[in-house]
Amino acid sequence: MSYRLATGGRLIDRSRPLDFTFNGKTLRGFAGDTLAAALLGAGQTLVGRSFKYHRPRGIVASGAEEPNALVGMGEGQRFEPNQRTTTTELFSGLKAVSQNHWPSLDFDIGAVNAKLWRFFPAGFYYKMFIHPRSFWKHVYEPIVRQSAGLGKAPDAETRDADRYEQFYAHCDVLVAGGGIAGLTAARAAAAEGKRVIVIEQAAHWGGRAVVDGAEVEGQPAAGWVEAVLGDLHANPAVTVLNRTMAAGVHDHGYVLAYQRVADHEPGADKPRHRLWRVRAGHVIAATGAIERPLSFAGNDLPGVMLAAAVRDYVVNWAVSPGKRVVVVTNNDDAYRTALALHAAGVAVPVIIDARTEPRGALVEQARAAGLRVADGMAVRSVKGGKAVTGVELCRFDSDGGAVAETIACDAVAMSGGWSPVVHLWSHCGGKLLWDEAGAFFRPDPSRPPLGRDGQGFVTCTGAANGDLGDTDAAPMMPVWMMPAKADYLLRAKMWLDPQNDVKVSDVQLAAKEGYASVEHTKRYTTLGMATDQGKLSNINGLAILSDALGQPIPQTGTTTFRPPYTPISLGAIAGEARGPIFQPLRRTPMHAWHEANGAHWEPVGQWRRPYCYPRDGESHGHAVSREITQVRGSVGLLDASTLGKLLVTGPDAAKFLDMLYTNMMSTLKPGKCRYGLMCNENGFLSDDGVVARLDDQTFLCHTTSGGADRIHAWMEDWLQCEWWDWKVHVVNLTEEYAQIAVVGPNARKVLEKLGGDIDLSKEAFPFMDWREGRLGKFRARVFRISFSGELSYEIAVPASEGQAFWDALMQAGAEFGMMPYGTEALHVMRAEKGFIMIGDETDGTVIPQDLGLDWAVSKKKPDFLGKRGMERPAMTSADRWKLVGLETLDGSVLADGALAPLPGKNVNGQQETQGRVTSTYFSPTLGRGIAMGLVHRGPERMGEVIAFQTESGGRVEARIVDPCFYDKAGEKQNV
Amino acid sequence: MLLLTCPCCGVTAEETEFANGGEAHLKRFGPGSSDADYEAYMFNRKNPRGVHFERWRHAYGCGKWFLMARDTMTLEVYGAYPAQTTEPPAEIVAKIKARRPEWEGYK
Amino acid sequence: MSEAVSALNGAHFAGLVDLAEAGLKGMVTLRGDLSSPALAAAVKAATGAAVPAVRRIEAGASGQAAWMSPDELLLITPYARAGAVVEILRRELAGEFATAADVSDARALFKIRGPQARDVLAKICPVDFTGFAVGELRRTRAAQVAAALWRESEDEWRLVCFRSVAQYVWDLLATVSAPGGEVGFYHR
Amino acid sequence: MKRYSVFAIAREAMRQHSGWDKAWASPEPKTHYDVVIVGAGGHGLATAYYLGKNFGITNVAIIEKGWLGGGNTGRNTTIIRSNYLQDPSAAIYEKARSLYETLSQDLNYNVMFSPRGVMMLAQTEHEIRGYKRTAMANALQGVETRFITPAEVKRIVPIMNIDGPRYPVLGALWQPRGGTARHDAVAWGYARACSAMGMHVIQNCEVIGVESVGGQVSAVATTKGTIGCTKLGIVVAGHSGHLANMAGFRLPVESVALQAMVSEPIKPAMDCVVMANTVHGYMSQSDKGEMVIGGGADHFNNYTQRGSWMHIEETVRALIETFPMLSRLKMLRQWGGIVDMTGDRSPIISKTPLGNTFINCGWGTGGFKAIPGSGWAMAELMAKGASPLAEEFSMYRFREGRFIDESVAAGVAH
Ligand SMILES: Cc1cc2nc3c(=O)[nH]c(=O)nc-3n(C[C@H](O)[C@H](O)[C@H](O)COP(=O)(O)OP(=O)(O)OC[C@H]3O[C@@H](n4cnc5c(N)ncnc54)[C@H](O)[C@@H]3O)c2cc1C
Ligand SMILES: NC(=O)c1ccc[n+]([C@@H]2O[C@H](COP(=O)([O-])OP(=O)(O)OC[C@H]3O[C@@H](n4cnc5c(N)ncnc54)[C@H](O)[C@@H]3O)[C@@H](O)[C@H]2O)c1
Ligand SMILES: Cc1cc2nc3c(=O)[nH]c(=O)nc-3n(C[C@H](O)[C@H](O)[C@H](O)COP(=O)(O)O)c2cc1C
Ligand SMILES: [Zn+2]
Repeated sequence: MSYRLATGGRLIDRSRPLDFTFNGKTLRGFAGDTLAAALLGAGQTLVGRSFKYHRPRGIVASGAEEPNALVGMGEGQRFEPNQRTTTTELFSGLKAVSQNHWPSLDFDIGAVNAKLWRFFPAGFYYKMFIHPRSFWKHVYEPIVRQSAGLGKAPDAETRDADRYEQFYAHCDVLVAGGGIAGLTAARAAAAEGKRVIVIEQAAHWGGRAVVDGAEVEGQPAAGWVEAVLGDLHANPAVTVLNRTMAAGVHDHGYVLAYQRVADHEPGADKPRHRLWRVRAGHVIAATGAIERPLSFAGNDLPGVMLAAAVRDYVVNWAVSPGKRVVVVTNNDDAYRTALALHAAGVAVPVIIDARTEPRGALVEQARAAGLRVADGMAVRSVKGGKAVTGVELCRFDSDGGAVAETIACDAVAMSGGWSPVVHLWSHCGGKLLWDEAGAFFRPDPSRPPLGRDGQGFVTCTGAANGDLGDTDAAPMMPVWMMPAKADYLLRAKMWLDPQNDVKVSDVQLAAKEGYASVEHTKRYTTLGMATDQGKLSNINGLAILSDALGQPIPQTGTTTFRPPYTPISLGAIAGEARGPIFQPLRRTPMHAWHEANGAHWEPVGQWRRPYCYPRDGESHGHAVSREITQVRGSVGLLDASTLGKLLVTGPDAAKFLDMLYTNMMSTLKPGKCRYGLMCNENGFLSDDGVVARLDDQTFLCHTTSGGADRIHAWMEDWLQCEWWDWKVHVVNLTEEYAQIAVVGPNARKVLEKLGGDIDLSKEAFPFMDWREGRLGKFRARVFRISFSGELSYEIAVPASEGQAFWDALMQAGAEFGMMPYGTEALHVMRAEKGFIMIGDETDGTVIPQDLGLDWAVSKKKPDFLGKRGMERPAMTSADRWKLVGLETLDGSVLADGALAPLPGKNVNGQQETQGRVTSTYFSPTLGRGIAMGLVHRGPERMGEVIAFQTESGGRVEARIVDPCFYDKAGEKQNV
Repeated sequence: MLLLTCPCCGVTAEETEFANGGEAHLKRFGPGSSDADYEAYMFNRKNPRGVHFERWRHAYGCGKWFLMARDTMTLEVYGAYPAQTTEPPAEIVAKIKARRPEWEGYK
Repeated sequence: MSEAVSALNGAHFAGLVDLAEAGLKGMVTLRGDLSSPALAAAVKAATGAAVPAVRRIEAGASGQAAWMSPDELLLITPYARAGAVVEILRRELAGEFATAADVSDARALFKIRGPQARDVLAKICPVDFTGFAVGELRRTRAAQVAAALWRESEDEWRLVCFRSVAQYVWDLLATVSAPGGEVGFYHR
Repeated sequence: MKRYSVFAIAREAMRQHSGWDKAWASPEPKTHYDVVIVGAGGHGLATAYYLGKNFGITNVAIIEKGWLGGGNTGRNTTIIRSNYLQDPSAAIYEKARSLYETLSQDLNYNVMFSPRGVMMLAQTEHEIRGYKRTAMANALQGVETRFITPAEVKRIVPIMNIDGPRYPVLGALWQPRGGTARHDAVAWGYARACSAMGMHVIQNCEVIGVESVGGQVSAVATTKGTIGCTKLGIVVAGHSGHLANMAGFRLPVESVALQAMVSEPIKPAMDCVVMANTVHGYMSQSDKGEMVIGGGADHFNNYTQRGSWMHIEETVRALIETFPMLSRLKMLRQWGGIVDMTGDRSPIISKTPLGNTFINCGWGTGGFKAIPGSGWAMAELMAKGASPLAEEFSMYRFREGRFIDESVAAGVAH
């Protein structure tokens, strides 16, 4: 069992014990511990269960590569599943629970899967559960789902208590990795006067060298690190960040760095994570190397750990994984672990070395220290259940049939060699070379990831570049399986991917079944798809695959390295954008008034517009009816500020608008307004609105609320890219004005009450004219236009005066019962008049002619945008569906989107149809349902009765009528 | 995440400040054009694997459109130039030729 | 006119930086040939400022002139003068192909003050602030909306956005300047 | 081909799984085939499969430049639904969905089709009307969908925040028999079945040229030599423009990167697929437990299989707003695929200007769900020269102005 050593531990502060809980049990660690170190120090070697077989799992590694030791952390608003204990800094009160077991970590029912392992080889799902058909969804899949998954889902109704943010930084050189290589690179770049950011994922600097007591430039690594860091900190052009991981290298030098600002001090008033979005001229990946496990039977038992991790625990945290630790290796580095354990007083009964007669300096040191080296030997099998009890040895070069010796121990430290961390090199397409001597992939300097100038923009250095620094070491010997000729039963107990339970036998089966591409093997077996993304398992797996296919490893190649390097919180990805600032909310100058006056909101793009203003106890439907009745009977106000207002001006403005609108704008007289349509080049309607000619060279074009920015960009596109010699300026004045529609028979009286210098009389200011002047004390531009069929003025005043103007209108209108109305009343009233609405009658497939708007499509103009498109056969066909009014015979309201079915079926067995409803409302004015729709040859069929679908699946009959239901003669608006 | 330099204002900014407008140097075919010309103008695209001439707008910056040559396989940017041109400038073509000898050229 | 109110009515907030909405400002969009002497004279007459170089803002006796685009300036004056500025420009540029439009009410202007200003702005703007000089201007993005910002003095910045998103930008700035979020990238 | 079953597993378990066959053969190419299909993605393989199954045409090679299923078929978010608005779309997607129902049995390969339901949230009035319109259309098209209330939404997906302050959920279009399938298994199952019919699935073989005689295709040049064919089917998704170029024509198609990501796995939290189009995000939970999340498409031509980061941010923001519990989950992996977008965002299954050459492309962000139906129609088109399901998806529809636009109303293309 693991335990805390009495002395040592370079990172812990024994004077600051910290209490934490694991599965409810209170344990004690020290300041400076990781959670993993604290668990091991407290003797907790069993920390979780594996994915598929629910096998007992212990801590394997000491850093980001850890596959097993994941826990649920925190509670309530701070609960987080799958937290990696090896990178979690201990704090007082930390609460952790183990995962993926029921009912308990020690006794897990799911572990029967492990007993049935023979029935669950790679890909077994694809071969099973095929019959009976419905069983997959209802019986098998629920079981598969329940037993898979790892951590518990956070509670759905609680909200994350933490905040997150992001930061944009720019630099010449970004150095990822704070080991000797990274610090050296940062120092060099800084010396050249570069702007440098150097980041280290861990809390501590120095990487491996400080643990291993190496010397750098003639001084102990720790001192060197401190000195270099001091210099870097002092340099204003250098930014030094620990607890910050380079998560992904993206195109053109964009690097995401994930800073864990406050994970180690939860509750602090700080952002929990900060996502750095760094734009770097060059990226130096000094990300070190990761040790590989060895594949021997039982290598997944709690207590079997990476040799360097064991060393980390001993040196950094004064924790030993056991009292008797067997070391097994194929290289010299693991001898450092043996020596470190020995120095700490831990028994190392044997160093099992697959090599015959290894002789490096470290080997000699170990021998000199009296440690036994069993060379040419292998671990045949690890004994134990939830903990290691011993190892069986056999000849490395055997099939493992004969057990040479059994050695009692409670932990195993293994090393299969090292693999450079080439992720950051690879994210953007950097290619790799196979290094025979080290048996690893390293960056191929001739094929780097290319930046925007076509040059390589990532460099690897140090161990990440394959420079492991052990110059006087004996050569390592590639070992992909132990013993070399292990039989099936052993291979079926050799774990490659301990989290996802992928074994050597699984990869071999995949190869046998033809899943020969490494990508197929990965997907068939799930090798490397777990939360550690195969940091430990991938190289071993593809070596096994290569062997099974009888091809060299480089021919097999690797799977694709994808960001992030280790998982990053979704909270950090969303950053500050949540709640009120999740998305911009656009507000008109009267927004606050609407809010205060009970508006029920409707999102319109990023705006929010009042749908209606329900009063106490009133339903939305009632409110809408009340608003309409008031407008039709007296007067009402609409906030129309969201409408687009584009100033189009210049000598060629008229010519330009003739190209943009389907109708003729050049003939419009100053002082007048005209309704216009815009189409895209396919001929489909894209926007509509009223154009006012301000003077000879100047037009004010109104667009729909959603259209303002789109149409502005559309205009600029044509002016800049097609007709660049035309003299036209466009200025977007949408937000300059608050625009208010004063609508109803009493509209004129209300405005006249305000006073001012505009003659509002019918004669002086006829329909479709506009005037500029003063209304009361307000500077106003008044348009006599109507979307409701009533006497109506739309008035633009400077936005800053919008609220005051609104107030003045409310006050002036009080005697007429003045009230605001919302978008729904607007819609119903326009439908009563048979006016189309972009987005209702149009949907991107409708041309003006479909809507009976032929009158607004110029026959005279030789060209306008959309004209060519409208000439295509499908557009001119007499069989198009065209706009009509629809009146149900029973007065009911037609359903939204209802179609008019025909008896027959088409070739694909679908019911034929002859029309559809585009807008449908209850009209309080007429006391019945009214609708508009597109009907096959509709206008030719006036008076005909056709049936439409109802919501409940029935049919209702409706008569085809003129779309104008109200005041067809226009007597109400032209007063 | 591209990093682009706007030739109109000189700002080098990330992709999020720009908007792409598709293939450059399309010749508009309006009323009176043949079906084939109109179809080609409206829909058919080179969509090349390799050198691509395209339109960009500095939407969150100076608002101007410009044209750019970029490689769709490597994302290398060969250069940007004004929108008010009907074919790529010679120096950009030369630069691409130098970088991509196998490129068949601008047609 | 006394009833005119700016988008946030001069709001204030103190966090990592001092935030203030600048209140009503006169702003005029001027489009035209920025290299023409007539335009230079008009800008001078309207604001006293020279035509700014690309991505610069110039101050004059009665206003500032900010470069927005190769054919566009934004002139900033006291609110009450905006109408007059438009008149001057129209008069001076009569016969030229140029456009002046009052946009005072279409925008909101924020002051961001303090040594950590760049550290706060860099949380929401994808801008390299190293070497960003006093008098320099950049149109960019503030999180999800368009904005223009310039450096008024060493520790003082201005940010303009559209009026409709003033509250959003305000909430955004206030959120990212909350204490505890010190970055120390620009300001150590 | 040895059949897969629980008994086969039991038998093999007793003999160390030594008796399994190769799922598919890896033959050397012959000099000529009746039909060559370029692209061993889902659509290419399904085309071949139905050529054999429905028309007895088995002298077929499926030529794949990489590993089969490694294109978009192997990297999509696996959403299967057929609640499309336009008749031609609803017809082919519903055909596909109904074939998915029995695909595991048909192929004797468990593709894990899981009709767990697909929910498309309505968060604006406009979306409500759009989805109601779709529901009405579906009722006549034989597609089972329903517009459901916010309360039903919450009952089906308890982890959703339906009262989001910004875009409260106002209802949803619900297709109870939409769902997901195991994407890789679809490609593998078809490949195995094709191989069993004697077809050649040729991997690591790139088509680099198309040869013709008298306006009719005669062969394809490949990295493994020239391979003759009587008929050619081009089914290469993002690379369609490139292949069309080889065959001498242009397509109304552009290739852009579309991204996806997965979270770390958690215990089951959500059983159905949710799509939220107003805020741009969609998500389901796989059987392994990870949240499978779809991101947005880039707006520029791109063949790198890497997309721009901002789309991931946009999607994650949207999903946290909809599912607040996601905030404390972690993103495990992100990736991209190259999707082929047409002018109206609907696919192309069509004859081409080159004789005896057919193209199936333009599935863009949403063709996984169509695989069986598309293969069925394409096979019919190639075998008989016409297919009712493919009729409206001709590449010539753009010229004529007969778009099949699914993005109208509140609909989405994928
Ligand atoms: C991120 C993402 C998410 C998606 N989500 C969904 C979803 O949820 N639901 C849905 O229905 N759809 C989705 N899609 C779309 C779906 O994946 C595709 O429409 C579908 O997989 C296309 O299948 P395919 O067979 O046509 O193409 P692919 O699977 O891409 O196959 C084409 C094959 O052609 C090969 N090829 C190309 N060029 C050559 C050549 N010259 N010679 C030989 N072979 C060649 C390629 O290597 C590839 O294997 C998504 C796509 C992506 C990228
Ligand atoms: N003997 C061996 O086999 C062996 C193996 C490896 C290293 N070494 C020794 O280690 C030293 C090599 O130094 P080095 O600096 O190249 O490697 P290193 O392992 O010492 O340092 C790499 C650093 O990068 C950090 N890192 C990794 N990925 C990161 C990411 N995505 N973002 C941020 N930080 C990240 C790690 O936490 C680590 O601190 C030498 O002393 C060498 O001799 C020896
Ligand atoms: C539905 C689905 C689920 C996935 N689940 C995982 C997963 O659990 N773990 C993982 O590492 N990758 C997962 N992936 C991503 C793949 O590893 C891979 O990134 C993707 O198929 C694209 O291939 P590439 O990255 O090799 O280019 C998943 C992909 C899909 C389409
Ligand atoms: Zn610019």
